[in-house]
Amino acid sequence: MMKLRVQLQCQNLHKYLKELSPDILDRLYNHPATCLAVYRELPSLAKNYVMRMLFLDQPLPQAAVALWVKKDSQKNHDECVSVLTGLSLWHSQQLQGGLQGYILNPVFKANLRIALLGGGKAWADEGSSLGPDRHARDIDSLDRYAMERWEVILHFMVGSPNAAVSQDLSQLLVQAGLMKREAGEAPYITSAGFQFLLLDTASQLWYITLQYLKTAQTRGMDLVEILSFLFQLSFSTLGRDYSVEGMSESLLTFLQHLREFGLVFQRKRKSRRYYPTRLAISLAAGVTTSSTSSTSSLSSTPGTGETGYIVVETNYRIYAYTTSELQIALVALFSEMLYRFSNVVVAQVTRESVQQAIANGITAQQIIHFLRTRAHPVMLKQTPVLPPTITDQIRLWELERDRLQFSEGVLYNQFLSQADFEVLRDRAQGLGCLVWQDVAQRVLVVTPQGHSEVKRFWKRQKTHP
Amino acid sequence: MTKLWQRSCLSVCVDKQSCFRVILRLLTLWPSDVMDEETERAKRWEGGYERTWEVLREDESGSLRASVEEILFQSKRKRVIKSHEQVRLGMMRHLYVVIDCSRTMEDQDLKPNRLTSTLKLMEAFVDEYFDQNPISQVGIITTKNKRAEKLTDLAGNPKKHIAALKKAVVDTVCGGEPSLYNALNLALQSLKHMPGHTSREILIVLSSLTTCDPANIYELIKTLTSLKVRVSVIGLSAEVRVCTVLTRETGGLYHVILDESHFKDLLMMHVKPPPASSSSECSLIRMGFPQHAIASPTDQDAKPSFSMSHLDSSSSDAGLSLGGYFCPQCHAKYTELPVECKVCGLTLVSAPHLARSFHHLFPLQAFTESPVEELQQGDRFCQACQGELKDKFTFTCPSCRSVFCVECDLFIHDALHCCPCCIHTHTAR
Amino acid sequence: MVNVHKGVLVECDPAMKQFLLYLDETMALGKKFVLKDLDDTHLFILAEVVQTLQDRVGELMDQNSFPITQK
Amino acid sequence: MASEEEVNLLVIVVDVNPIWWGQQAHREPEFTLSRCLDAVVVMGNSHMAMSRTNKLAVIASHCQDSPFLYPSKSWKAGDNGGDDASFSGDGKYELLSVTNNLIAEEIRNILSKTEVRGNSTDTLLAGSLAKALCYIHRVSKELEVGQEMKSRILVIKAAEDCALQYMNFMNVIFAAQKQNILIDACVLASDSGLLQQACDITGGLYLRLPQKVALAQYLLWVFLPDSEQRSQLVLPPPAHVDYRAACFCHRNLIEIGYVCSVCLSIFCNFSPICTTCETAFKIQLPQMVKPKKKKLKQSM
Repeated sequence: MMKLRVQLQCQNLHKYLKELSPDILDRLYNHPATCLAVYRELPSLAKNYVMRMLFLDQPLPQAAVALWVKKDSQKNHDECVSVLTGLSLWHSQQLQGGLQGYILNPVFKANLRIALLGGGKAWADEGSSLGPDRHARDIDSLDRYAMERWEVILHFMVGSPNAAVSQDLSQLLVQAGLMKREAGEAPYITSAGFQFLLLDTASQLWYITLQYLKTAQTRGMDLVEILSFLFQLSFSTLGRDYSVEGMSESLLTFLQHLREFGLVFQRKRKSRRYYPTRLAISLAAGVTTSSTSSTSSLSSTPGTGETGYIVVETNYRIYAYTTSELQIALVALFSEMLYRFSNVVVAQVTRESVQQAIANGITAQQIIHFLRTRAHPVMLKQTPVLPPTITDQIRLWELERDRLQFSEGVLYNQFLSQADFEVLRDRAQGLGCLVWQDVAQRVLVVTPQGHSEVKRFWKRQKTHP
Repeated sequence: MTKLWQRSCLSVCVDKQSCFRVILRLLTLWPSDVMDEETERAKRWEGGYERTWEVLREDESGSLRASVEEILFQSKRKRVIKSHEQVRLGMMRHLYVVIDCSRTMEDQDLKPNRLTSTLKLMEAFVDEYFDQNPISQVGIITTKNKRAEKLTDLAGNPKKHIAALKKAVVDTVCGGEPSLYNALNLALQSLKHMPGHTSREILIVLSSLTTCDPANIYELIKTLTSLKVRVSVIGLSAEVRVCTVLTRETGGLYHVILDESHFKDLLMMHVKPPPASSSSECSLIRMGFPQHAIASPTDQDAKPSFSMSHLDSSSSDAGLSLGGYFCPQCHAKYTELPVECKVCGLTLVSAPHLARSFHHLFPLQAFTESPVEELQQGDRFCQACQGELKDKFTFTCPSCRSVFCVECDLFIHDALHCCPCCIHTHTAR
Repeated sequence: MVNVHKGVLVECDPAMKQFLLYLDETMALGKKFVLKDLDDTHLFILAEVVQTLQDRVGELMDQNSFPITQK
Repeated sequence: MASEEEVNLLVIVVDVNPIWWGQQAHREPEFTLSRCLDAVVVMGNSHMAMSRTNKLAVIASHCQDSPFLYPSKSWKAGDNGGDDASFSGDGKYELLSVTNNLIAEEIRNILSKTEVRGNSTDTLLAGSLAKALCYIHRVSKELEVGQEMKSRILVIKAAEDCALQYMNFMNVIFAAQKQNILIDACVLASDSGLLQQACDITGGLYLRLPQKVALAQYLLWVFLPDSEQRSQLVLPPPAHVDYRAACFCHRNLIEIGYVCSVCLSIFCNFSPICTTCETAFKIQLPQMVKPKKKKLKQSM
């Protein structure tokens, strides 16, 4: 009965990396691609710090570093220092005069230098070693392929009959909490899954990737190896082919998974070459947007070649210029369909339809975000992109359901003395189970979980005053 | 009191017997007297929209695309090519802007209303004016309740004007009728003392269809003409006879706005310096080019000092500062240029200020248009932006024969004012 | 002597509280369900009525809303 | 598919004047044109590495021409380069290695093909800047809806100013100022009055290198941060800018001069006829023997 709202949380890369142990980080920094990816995610000021120190071999006094910024930007400086230290990109080191200094992590420094200026060994075998590809793919067909693959996954989630995915993938979706499987039945979508559908592609991709990484070790994969490969992929050139030469067995399995996600194109399972798609290349971009994904991100599907298709009018009508069944299904999650034409559907946002969506666990914010990120270019020209009446109304409809907030509890009243009340209240507070209190009336409410403990305490209190 | 032409006609019409006669006069006078056939067509606002569909042509496949692209291209191209070739310009301008603040300015046909819209556009105008005419001056006059008042005196510093305009947006209450006579007279009082080598101009933004004047305005127009004051009018409502005469006699321009963007275009038209009248005097003006002295904060001997321009201003900031521009003649200090030295009267400017107006004096010649097919397939790149030439036409600089795309052609003439390829020869000016 | 009740704490705006009190007084749910009126924004009620109560509030909101769109 | 991140375009203009660099090779053999270009490449790479939306263009400022080193006409970003030779096969980020090879190739072309006429040691920077502005203008027109772009130009200047270019240079500066484009200048040799003004007017940074060999480090240290980060960092103080005018007759810098009211030419002496526009001036006090000493009637 108590509605528990599952809010889909999208972590950004830094939060994820910070949770890794320092020696995994050090191993990660062994690959230039990872260094570049990590570097790109730094706050802009920190990027400059790294650049300033990249070609220095001596540590810099900390006091000198602190003088790099103006006084009024001290806060940004502190943030940079904590980020750089947190990711162990630099270390403190004692200088000769006894001063504390900073020096960049030598592994990171060396590999970032390689990424910038060359040297070291090549990231991946390029396809040219295999000779020209007779079935070479151009960018357009790669884009189409990537979108098709990705839509199959989304279709699978909404239960389209002809969408099938591999066992691994459906398991991943269940583990990610986006789908649920009851014994013997096909998995079905959860409330988190609905929220997932409304995210933009980049965020969806990043979310899935993070979930994948979490389960990677249980699959017996080396986290460092696949992370490095992922970053390497995201820095590769669209439309080029790369060779699978020299890839380990687990990496090849990973490649097959990526193939299913639509991140790489491989003509046949055993094909010796693969093409990264725009999804893979925009993965790193997705990292940035996902940090702000729920609110401000404007980007629909960065780099997927997809433009927005939704027009929202102030009369609550939605015009979706799309032929994709999936997109129509997504719009239908929170609106009533009115008309369907060959290239456009007309839908209406109503109180009932929005409340239905909210009952499914989708938040008003997510609906608005969905409309905003898929807004038609014509809509993008106006500010604000969506008519404020619509966004406000959708929020109001959500608030309507929140007029009452219930919390189970146990009420204690009719205390004989103020002292008795206070003793019990303090005890409940100490146990962290106090929900509500009124000192004047000597009433308090505790949670059901805390009730037995409080009751025991009170009995003891009465017998041994 | 001079009533407007239209108004007076109407009042005559009340007299039933003469009504017919007046209408006859209207019919005979209006088209021939006020405007010729051509301008009338342009003035009818529907004119621009007449039979617009005739421009559209379907191609063989029945698509409108080619036709629409052509129109888009033409609209890109639509540029004022009437750059006056080596006409002497009035580079030192003295301009009074008269803003109508009568009751009619409360009309809401411009958003949020005429007054606010006008004042906002005027801020942009002042900015642009000083950008293009760095050593010129502007003053602002408002007129309402049959009176005219100076909002700001003639001065060369945009900040003061813009501050006054910003304040006016909040403070001004529109009311009564404007007075053309009083406003012109007030402007004339200061303009007539301006030296002969400068231009004397008045720009009126008139919203009301009536004016309330204390004396015969036609006498004043004669005086204005004799003093070579050029009066231009931008009407917010409709064409008014007295303004037609006023602008015709003084050699100014008269336009009535269609909408806000047209209003802006019309205002910006007055940013460019007008051609100087042939009879205007020329002279060499003595000017100072002060150096900017920066006193480093570490310098112990540096003492803050007052800027002369702050002495009379009642503004709250004390005007104490370390560095500044020092008049080369009397060493008075100023924080901003251009300024007229309060002590010795020398005009102080910086060299870039003068350079800003050079492009008016040496306008870049128009590029010649030619079809893209004349170029070899492999050479279709714009020399300036390296972009591929995709449009139907290319533009060639007549002196260096370099080829440019439409966008660059526009950019070069509107902003850059010099050919990016001609500069590569040492003979460039 | 200290009294102990099991139930549900409701937090709501004052207007909604008045509505709940009204439902309580008129026995709209077939019985009294408010155990204690705590303050302007809090009530303590019987646990079993929560679902019905939510439906009643939903009905009220339905009555108060009118279709803003025409089809 | 508008991106919320704004595009950051950096145009680097490198002075490759062969005469100056030829002399430089004799003066300081440890700092040659190739060293300078290396530094430019490091700077460009660092800029592009910072963010996916960062863009780069490099223009060589030569004696008679300002060719683009990157992007070249034939190569479009995102396009499959096609020539596999451009891959260096080491651990460098692919995009960067493509860029760098392209720059190297173009500069080789330019230096081998261009013949030097005359022996002017001054470089025609105004032309390079004008091209840079046109390029920026084009890129800004090609942006998608909702995308914004910040752009700046970094000039790495070796040879002397060309006084003849004053007017064009000024036009370019004002165009840049109007488009909110910063002009930064890193000067290798003697101070450049024109660039000082350019930086001051557009709000860019001007720096004359104390040590040429450390060019790369200076570039990364001072010029890499964009305007937003610059507001937070402590950077070299603004240079002292000489705003005195040069008279048209002798090219002397003057503090008090005479300006023609018609064409705004500046003269250091009073003359009865303007040499630029051939206007005869009305002399207020013709009986004066030395009109120069007498103050002209001032406009009040």
